[in-house]
Amino acid sequence: MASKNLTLFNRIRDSDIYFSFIKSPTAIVSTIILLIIFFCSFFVEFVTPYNPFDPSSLSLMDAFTPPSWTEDGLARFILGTDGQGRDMLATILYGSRISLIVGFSAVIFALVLGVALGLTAGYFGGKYEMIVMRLTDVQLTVPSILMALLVDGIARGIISRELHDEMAIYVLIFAIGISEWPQFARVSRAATLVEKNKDYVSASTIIGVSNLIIMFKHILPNILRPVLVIGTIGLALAIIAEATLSFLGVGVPPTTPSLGTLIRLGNDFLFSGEWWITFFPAIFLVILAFSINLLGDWMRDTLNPKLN
Amino acid sequence: MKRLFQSAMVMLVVAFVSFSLFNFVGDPINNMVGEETSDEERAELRDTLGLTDPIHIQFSRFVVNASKGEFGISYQLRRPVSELISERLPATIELVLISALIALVSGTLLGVYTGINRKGFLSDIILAISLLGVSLPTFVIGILFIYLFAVILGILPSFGRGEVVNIGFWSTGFLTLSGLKAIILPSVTLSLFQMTYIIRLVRAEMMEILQTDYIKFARARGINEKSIHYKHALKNGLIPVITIAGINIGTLIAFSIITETVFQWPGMGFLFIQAVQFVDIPIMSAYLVFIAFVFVMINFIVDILYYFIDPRIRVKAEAVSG
Amino acid sequence: MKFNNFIKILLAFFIIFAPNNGIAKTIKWSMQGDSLTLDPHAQNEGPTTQVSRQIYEALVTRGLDMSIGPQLATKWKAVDPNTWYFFLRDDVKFSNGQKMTSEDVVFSILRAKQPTSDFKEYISTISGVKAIDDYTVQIKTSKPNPILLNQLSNIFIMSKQWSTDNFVVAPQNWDAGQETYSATNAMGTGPFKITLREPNTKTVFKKNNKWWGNVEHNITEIQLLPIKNAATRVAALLSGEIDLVTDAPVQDLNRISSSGGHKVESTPQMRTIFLGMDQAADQLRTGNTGDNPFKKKEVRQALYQAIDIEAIKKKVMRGLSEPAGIITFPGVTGYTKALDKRLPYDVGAAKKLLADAGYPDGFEVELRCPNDRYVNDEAICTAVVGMLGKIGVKVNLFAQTKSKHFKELKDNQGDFYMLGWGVPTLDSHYVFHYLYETDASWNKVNFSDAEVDAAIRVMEGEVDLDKRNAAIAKAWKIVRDNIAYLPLHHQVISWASKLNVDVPIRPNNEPLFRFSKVN
Amino acid sequence: MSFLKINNLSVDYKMRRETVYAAKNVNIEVSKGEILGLVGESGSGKSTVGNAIINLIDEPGKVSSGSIFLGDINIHKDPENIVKHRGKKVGLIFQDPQTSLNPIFTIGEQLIETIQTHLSLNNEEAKIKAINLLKEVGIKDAEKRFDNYPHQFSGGMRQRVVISLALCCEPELLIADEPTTALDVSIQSQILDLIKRLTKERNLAVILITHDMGVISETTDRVAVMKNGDLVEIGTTKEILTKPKEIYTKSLVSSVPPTNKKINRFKIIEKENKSQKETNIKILNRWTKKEIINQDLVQIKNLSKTFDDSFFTESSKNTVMAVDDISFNIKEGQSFGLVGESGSGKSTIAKMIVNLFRPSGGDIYFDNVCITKIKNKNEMLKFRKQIQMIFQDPYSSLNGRLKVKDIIAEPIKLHNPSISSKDKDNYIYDLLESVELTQQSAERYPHEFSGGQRQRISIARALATQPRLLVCDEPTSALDVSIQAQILNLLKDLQEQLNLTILFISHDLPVVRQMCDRIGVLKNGKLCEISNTEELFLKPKHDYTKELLRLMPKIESIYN
Repeated sequence: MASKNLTLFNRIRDSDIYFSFIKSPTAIVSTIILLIIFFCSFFVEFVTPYNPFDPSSLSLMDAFTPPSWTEDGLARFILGTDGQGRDMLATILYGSRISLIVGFSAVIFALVLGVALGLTAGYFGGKYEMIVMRLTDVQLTVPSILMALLVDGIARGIISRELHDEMAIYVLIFAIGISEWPQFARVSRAATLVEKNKDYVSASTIIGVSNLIIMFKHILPNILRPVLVIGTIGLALAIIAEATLSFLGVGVPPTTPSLGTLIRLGNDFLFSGEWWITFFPAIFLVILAFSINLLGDWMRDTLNPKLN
Repeated sequence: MKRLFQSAMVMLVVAFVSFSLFNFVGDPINNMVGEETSDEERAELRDTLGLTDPIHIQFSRFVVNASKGEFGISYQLRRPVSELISERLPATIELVLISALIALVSGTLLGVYTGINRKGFLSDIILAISLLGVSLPTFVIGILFIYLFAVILGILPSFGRGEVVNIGFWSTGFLTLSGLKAIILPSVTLSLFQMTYIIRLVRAEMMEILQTDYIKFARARGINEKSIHYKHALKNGLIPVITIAGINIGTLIAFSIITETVFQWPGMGFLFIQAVQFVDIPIMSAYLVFIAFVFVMINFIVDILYYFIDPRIRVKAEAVSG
Repeated sequence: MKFNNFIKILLAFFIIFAPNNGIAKTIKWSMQGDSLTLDPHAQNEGPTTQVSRQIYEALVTRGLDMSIGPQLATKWKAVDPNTWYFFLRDDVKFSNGQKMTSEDVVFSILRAKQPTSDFKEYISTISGVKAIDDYTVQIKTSKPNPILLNQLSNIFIMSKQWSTDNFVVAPQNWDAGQETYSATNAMGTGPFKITLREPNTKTVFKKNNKWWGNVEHNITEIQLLPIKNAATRVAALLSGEIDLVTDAPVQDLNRISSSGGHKVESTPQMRTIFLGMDQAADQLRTGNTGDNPFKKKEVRQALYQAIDIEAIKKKVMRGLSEPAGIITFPGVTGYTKALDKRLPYDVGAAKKLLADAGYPDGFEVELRCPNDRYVNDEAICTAVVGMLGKIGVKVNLFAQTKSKHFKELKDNQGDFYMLGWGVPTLDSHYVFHYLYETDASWNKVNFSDAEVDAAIRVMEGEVDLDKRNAAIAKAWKIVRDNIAYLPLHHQVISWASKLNVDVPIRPNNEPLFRFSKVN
Repeated sequence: MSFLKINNLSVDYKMRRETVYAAKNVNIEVSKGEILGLVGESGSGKSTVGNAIINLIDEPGKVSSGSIFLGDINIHKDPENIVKHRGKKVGLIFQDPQTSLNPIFTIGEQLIETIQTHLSLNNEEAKIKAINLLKEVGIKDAEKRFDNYPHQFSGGMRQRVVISLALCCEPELLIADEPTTALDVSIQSQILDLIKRLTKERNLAVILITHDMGVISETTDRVAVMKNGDLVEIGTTKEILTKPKEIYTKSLVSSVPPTNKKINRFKIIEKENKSQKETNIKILNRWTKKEIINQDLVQIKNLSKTFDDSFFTESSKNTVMAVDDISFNIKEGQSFGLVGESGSGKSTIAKMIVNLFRPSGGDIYFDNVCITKIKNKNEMLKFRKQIQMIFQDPYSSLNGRLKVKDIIAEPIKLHNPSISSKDKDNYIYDLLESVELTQQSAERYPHEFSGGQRQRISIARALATQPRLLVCDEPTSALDVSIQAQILNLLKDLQEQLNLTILFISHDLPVVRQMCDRIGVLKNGKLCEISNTEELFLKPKHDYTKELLRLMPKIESIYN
């Protein structure tokens, strides 16, 4: 066990990726920032004493407290409070958790769907491939935001309103995921077409390995690199898409605000001097997306897959 | 021909989706009448609207109407959708065209620059900014611009189209100073996100082309670097830009929803977002069909452009036809 | 060479089309919504009336001080409780130059009574209209109507000729989405006429040079530019693109008035914001207890006393609200300071009341709110959610756009909801008739009290003012003691404008541009 | 007096851990009218030297020292100035004509641009010159084809265009970097003849970079041998090929399969190689060795395969006959060679035999069972076990994500699911040792191995199912000649000991001669002739066979 770990560790340490990683300050910094954000968001209960979504713990009289370093700031609200007296930092972290959950789930959904379709399409070819690829074409015809809006609109129409609020987050994940899967399908199909013609696949076929095993044991690991790059960039896109939808008011309900919702709500206070209510969620969102993009960019350069 | 057929198929699929929207998302009758309408009246209305006909007849009627641009009456605004759309079409088209122009021209220029000067300081700056651009949601940029240019500096308008001039059915903001000023912030906001994409794509394309054998061979022949970059590499690099431009315009139309919301631009996106919030199905389905139509047209134009620009496709097509 | 030519052509276009703004006195006016239709009888709704008011006129009207005064009628008299005579001005011309006569008045009032009119119930007591001569009109009511003048102040007079010519004898059928000439065009006797109409984008009013009245304003043009998003609206005001905002967000008032170029005016609005609780249903639609806690007065009172209205005033309304004890406001007959006093904010008492009522652990319910109708409506609701949470009532907030909110409320979908009520007639009857009378159209709490219903009958028929006032006072006491609604506050509205723009603020939020000046 | 003088040229690449010398203190001289062959295996630095002359080295490589004289000018004195000499004084040809030309300009545009870069000619004059050049390099209808795009030319024609581009400004030095490697034998000889002719006519100094000793032998006057960046030996071609001094050169020369005779084994001279002895084949005891019975194991009857060409063109449904009515038999224990140029259908046949493709017509019988008609999966598996294949590209034939152990374990477990883990490991070790790899290799990943070693792993995997027929599709064409010799030796040993039947597919006639008992010659999907190896080489019947044999570069030609 120990030796196995060691070899894995050695493998990582010897790899080009690791070398390139420690040579790239941007990659390191963005990774650290992301780790901090992920940690704080997912363990927010332990990071901050406040729960902004327990209405009984809030006091409206705390509302509009500016950040602690300003004149009227209070030490207990580091980044100040919003119009309902919620601690901004806690609100942002809870919001970021929702954004991240939506982002990750949407990307995973898109990834699983896209890779499964792209892999099988590339592998089997023929009519099936044509249909899948036409489908991606049609899907790409509808840009992501529009697709998400449509899905949301339809969901509003067919799900009852009470259910809709509960379902909103799933609808959102589905909406964003469904608009991103063609990317994964295209990339994994293209990669599969390359891999499929490599001799190791032929070798396995000749040995008698079944198609399913060839696809998932042999081809899948080999097409993961470009898929991961797309996935990373897709994560940033999904988070931004979620924020945008929430900003437009068709995202998650305001009772469980994501970063986009927070920016939308805070936007009303942009001119009134309570800049922190919109500024901090916005800057947080930008830092989050920027870090993911930096990492994705570095991955793209390092793994250097041909994305198109 | 094949292309045309495919386009028609795409349109039909989209038409079917929007038709389904109409029929299966909520009861269209309920959406049209008040609660005090009696059941008899409802049945009568259902009959006159042809909602009792078999589904394929309804669908073909929908297609016929859609091709005439008729999508019924908006549930929310109580006006014919075709009228609403045609009223707001020019605003969106003008915004999208200007944005596409900004995104394509500056994106390509910067992309080529960074692709050629890979290690330069300026390139690094451009790339960092472009990455930031991808990370900044459009609405944040919009708010920032309004705050900076309209409120603090007071040099550019923050909303609307300014003065418009009607030329036939088309209302344009291009012919007045206020119209031109009004389009600056929304179009720049809208184009930024796309521009950063184009920068990165063109850069990657340029870098890849500069690695190819034919560029190396051109170098070996002593062709000067300028010609290599701007003639040999650029022309090859521009081929994918056409595709990008096509997708770009479509995406811009979609993203104009956000920009139009932030800048209160009286276009279709603004109409659409309100329709979504209100579940105003006629507008939603009309918008969907419209977008699909635009995309199909763009794809078609892109194909034609390819034919003219890429000799490999042109010669093949000629060989087949001749 | 080619490019130069292009520039030349472009410049030529500029010279031809560039608007000549030099001399004109223009007010650019913005608010959240736009007029829904220009047909003056198709929709009885705020912005729609605000727009129509500049173009159309009524027999009588409210002045700047909100008192009823003559407009198209110079004087009137009631010969018996059900018969009124109105004597018209003889110098009134429509903006197309045509003279206005009693025939137009009769036509317009009858038009407003047609099935497609949104005013048909509003003036349901009018049973007959007759032209006595060219400038005298007789109006008959089915029963004595003390507030007829109030009602008539909102019935705009159209030209019969114009309506006939343009096939708009009947009001536009709004609900069916009918397209009529009158919906996109307007032709009235008012001080302004509409020269451009782009719904939801831009409406241009020009001075009507044929107006009969004494011109007190100096405005040549008004542009209505609706901006849905509040922040954008404020930004547009601050950047100088807009001269007047008639629904300035309270949180931005400081910023606006400190800009150096703008001023803010506030006045109590004729509107009270309150929460309604369905007291009749056996089971809450969104509850978790299987019954309806709102049936118990203790529960309603507990909720009342759990709301810290001063905190809402200070933080949410920035001081711009008047906490309310009843759903009516100063200036309305029947209002008294004593009635308007609230029960004290007392969380302890509220918890006890709740426990006494049998809900020591509280209950769950959904609160429906509009998010674009009242000043900070959604924020008030959010605050209420937090406050009720402190006494154990778990409230789930559902905020949506006003049109859906009201429609669903009308469809009896709300357990617990926010509503605001104005009194355009400045008489308590209006409130009781709509909110408290058994099965009244907006009585969505299903309050029902025989004594109140009886008092309402008195209000409608009693011409003896003392008796009538006594009935009003009694009714108010009953509903207040019953805690039929949870009153929150009287809304204060604020208008913000450039320093050089003078548009007098009015409690009903309706600007009267004929009294406005641009310096 | 030599025209080109390379003095002490060093090129180094700064890598992440160390600096790699791609060339170290290389001294080469070339005179006008002379063709110098620069030979070496992959990674020897031969291309680096070629590129370094005009400073066309990719990042992060750098010329770190040395001088290069063209006549009297030290062109490396001022690196900026080298650009002026590119094309003007020095012409360069690359390996792959498919990618050397800019696809979106006509060849005329590319020619004129190059001409006008260096010579002050107007469009008309440049065009005349360009057309003359095209004629000179043997392009028919030069006036017409002047306006064609590169993709409208065949591979050989394209390489002619490339040569015309390299020569259009009359350079005095021509560097040809593997100019014929991507081309078929018949076209290769034409291009080489063209280069030889132009050398004479234009009195060029030529550096011909190649790995092919046959080409060296037939084309060059002098040879420089490189290894790992060092110049090992330089001398006249005859000297080097017949009396090499250095041990490396000796091993290189002896590894080249002779074209004129069949030898039993290749002599491996390289000193590092310790196991000269016959391979110890441990897996023998697991092998149920078949009696050698003089019987056909494989029978191919009227085999055909067509491909839909709609893949390439949109509308028209062209079909391409990749394999056209081919029949042959292979006897058990025999090794059968299929030779042909690219596009002759040889790989397609191989893929049909291993059941990767379904034939469009005809049947394949294995052990008297028609395997093309089997539908049942389990039935098929039985034959899968008996027919295995070795591929051309050692880099793509192993899944880089799996350890060697797992790669070899896959067929073992599939065909013997009940095997114990220990037995399986032992079997894997035995297989590895049989292909001369250590047991430790099992724990490593493919990227840690060289091309030759990977090919060994490939063989071990193929042997794991104990097949009777081994299909080898160009198993050594991607390998350096010395490695090729080792792999070929290994295959021979295995075949002998395990009594394997081998179908050996290659474009390389000398290799086929060494490996096979019988040979079939393919052209455009048709079988030209089949005969026993020696008969084919000594008394070819078919014209095409004769042509191939005539054009095949022969290392022995230097003796004549």
